[in-house]
Amino acid sequence: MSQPTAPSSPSRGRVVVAVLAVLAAAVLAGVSPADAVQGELVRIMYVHVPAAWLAYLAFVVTLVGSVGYLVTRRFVFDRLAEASAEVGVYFTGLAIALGMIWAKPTWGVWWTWDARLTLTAIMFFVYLGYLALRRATAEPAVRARRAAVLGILGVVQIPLVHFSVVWWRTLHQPPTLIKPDKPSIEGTMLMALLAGIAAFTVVYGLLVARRMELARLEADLAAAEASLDRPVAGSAVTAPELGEAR
Amino acid sequence: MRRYAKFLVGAGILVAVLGVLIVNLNDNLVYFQTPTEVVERPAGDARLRLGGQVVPDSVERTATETSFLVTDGRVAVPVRHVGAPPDLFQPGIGVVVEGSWDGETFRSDTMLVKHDENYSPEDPERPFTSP
Amino acid sequence: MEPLVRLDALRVDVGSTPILRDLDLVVESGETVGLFGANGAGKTTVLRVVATLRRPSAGTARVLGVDVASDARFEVRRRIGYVGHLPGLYPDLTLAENLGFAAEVLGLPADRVGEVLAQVGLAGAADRLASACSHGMQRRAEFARQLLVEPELLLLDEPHSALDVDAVDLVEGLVARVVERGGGAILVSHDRDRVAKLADRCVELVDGRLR
Amino acid sequence: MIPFRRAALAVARRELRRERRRGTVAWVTIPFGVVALLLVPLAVGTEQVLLRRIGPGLYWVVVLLFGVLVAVGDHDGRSQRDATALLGIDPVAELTGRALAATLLLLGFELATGVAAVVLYDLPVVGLPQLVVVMVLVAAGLGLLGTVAGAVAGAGPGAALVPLLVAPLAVPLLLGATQTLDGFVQGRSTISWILMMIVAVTVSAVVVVVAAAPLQEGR
Repeated sequence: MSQPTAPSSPSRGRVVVAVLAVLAAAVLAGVSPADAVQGELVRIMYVHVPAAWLAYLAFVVTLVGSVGYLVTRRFVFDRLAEASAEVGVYFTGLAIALGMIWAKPTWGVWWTWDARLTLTAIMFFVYLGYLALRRATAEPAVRARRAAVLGILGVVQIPLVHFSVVWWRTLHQPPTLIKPDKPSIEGTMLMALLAGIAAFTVVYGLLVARRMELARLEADLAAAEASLDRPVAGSAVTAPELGEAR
Repeated sequence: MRRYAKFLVGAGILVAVLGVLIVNLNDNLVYFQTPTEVVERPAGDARLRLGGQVVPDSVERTATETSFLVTDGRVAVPVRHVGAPPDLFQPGIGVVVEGSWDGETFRSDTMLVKHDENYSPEDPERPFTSP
Repeated sequence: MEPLVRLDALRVDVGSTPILRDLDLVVESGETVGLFGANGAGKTTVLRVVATLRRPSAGTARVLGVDVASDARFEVRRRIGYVGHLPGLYPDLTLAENLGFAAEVLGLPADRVGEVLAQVGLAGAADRLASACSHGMQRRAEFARQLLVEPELLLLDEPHSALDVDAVDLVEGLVARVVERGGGAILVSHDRDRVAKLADRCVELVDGRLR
Repeated sequence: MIPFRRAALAVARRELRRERRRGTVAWVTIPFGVVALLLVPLAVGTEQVLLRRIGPGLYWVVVLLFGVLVAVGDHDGRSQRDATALLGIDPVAELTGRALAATLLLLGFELATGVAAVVLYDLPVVGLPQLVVVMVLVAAGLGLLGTVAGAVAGAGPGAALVPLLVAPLAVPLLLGATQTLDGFVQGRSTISWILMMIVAVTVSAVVVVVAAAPLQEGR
């Protein structure tokens, strides 16, 4: 039985770095100029794009964790895949929600079925399914194996989602940053966007580390409880007190 | 590791199939057609989406309608949009209009403004104005 | 005074196959009866009829003064305690929530749940899902539920299965409690010796008849 | 005998607590319903005008077909049923409590998929009072029907039958819901459709009361 250990709180340094990064990004997003066409709406981009970037990053890390688990059968990789997928689903949802808020005044509708939007929604639901699959499977080894297969297959969607705007004519604008020629964005805006991406990445790292720690503690707790089950003595099961009533 | 060889083969086939799909589905996955395409392929009464830039100086507004030309740089199509256009609608911007042919004009009832990938400040001279 | 249980010429068929035939049995107040027999002898069926959960095909069964085939059975059910050999806990609720539901239905204060779980030695497992508990722990929780319900008639099906030494004492304590208050109990088992220790008298069921 | 209200409320709370532990509605049924709303336009066409016209109908079909899955809940095995019965709970109270819990879950399902439908199909939200009445009536009707069907079909392989048993019986609810809102938009009187739904819900409630004892005891 592995002895449960106390939760190690994340080093204060990492939290401070994350807070500072987010603050810096927020200031840059605030002082950067309004867009010539969109006006102030452009500021949604400074969260929308980093959130979408984190979705890609998170699901690639889930792939890494899944492959790592299948190759080594070490649960730390499974926890990495799980933590990253949870954070990824959250940020995919955030990117979709912010996109909708931006789309209503810009396009005139909350939602439309162009390739980028539809594929992003499908990616969101596939990884939501990944999390539901994890919830539905109790046995850790079986859960890790099944989830790993889905975590590997799911990653196929990332290039589809990202390049959908290049391969097919969509309503969604093509990429501004990751494209063959130089980014088509004014300098201050680019700085604000890059700062946002950097800050979100730091936050992502913090969240995943925290979530993995939590998963490890849960696993330890379950293991501790399971080992108490067989010998009746222990904290969970004690001798009945009913005898005194006789 | 032999077990994963099968998995890799499967993944390879999947990627290949997806590649073929991406190339072949091109026509079906586009969100809108360009003016050149709609002129070359007459659609009859069918509804379709037409996308392009609004030709500057072609916009005429009345109380209920907005008329303008949509171009892809080669062909310009006259569009009559019924209803209020979105706030961002302006000469030179990209639009996608949904509707059908009414003679030589494209009659639209739904208009989406298509933003492009270029971001530039309102006033390039003063990039650091706070909002 | 009418006995707790009176079975007269009881017959139970499944389809056209008789499970119980011409069964007569009386359990008086303050009495503990052991019912033993081989697998398939019909022991569980007797208990389910007495628990009002199964209608007789012929004959009569009166429990706590009412006929089990009449609508009056709903009135006496609360006074019957039955622990079947499969656990009757909701697997997706914790032990405390399972018992809390019973307490809520019976209008008992919620802190009784903690008390009875402690009495059966499950204080440390109160917040564990029933599905995460071993069979023996679930049986203990079932006994805790009987402490909550305080039945006048206690029906235990294979009370010793899946229990450790401590929990076997628990069965004895539970039966003693019910009998002390003027109730009675029927204990069903394939193991004559264990039941005989607890029971005032034993009857054997062979092929659906008492011997 | 245990007071009816207390027993029914305890059963409802128990069922809601079980759903919270399982998370089937929140994690599977609602996302699946939203996926259905997302996929149907890929098959019928994605024009905004068309979707605004057929969107409400698609929404109610999704509510009906997926709502059945919410309403059925999880059926108990025999040992759980025995244990509950011996607490002295009236079979009618047991089913009433289950139907109550199902109705509340269905309201949550309707709300979540409703927001999704409004956003996806760009639907105008009109006639809020009528909409609220219709949503409550559909939830109550489906909750009652699903509970009865669940008790009829029982656990195990029979449980797969439930959607087939309920869907045809829920037609009055579907018609009432779509016609009430349609009627509101076109300025027609909607009271007769609402009355029809109330009748459908009442009939389902009567079925629960009459069928409870035979269904719960007859096995």
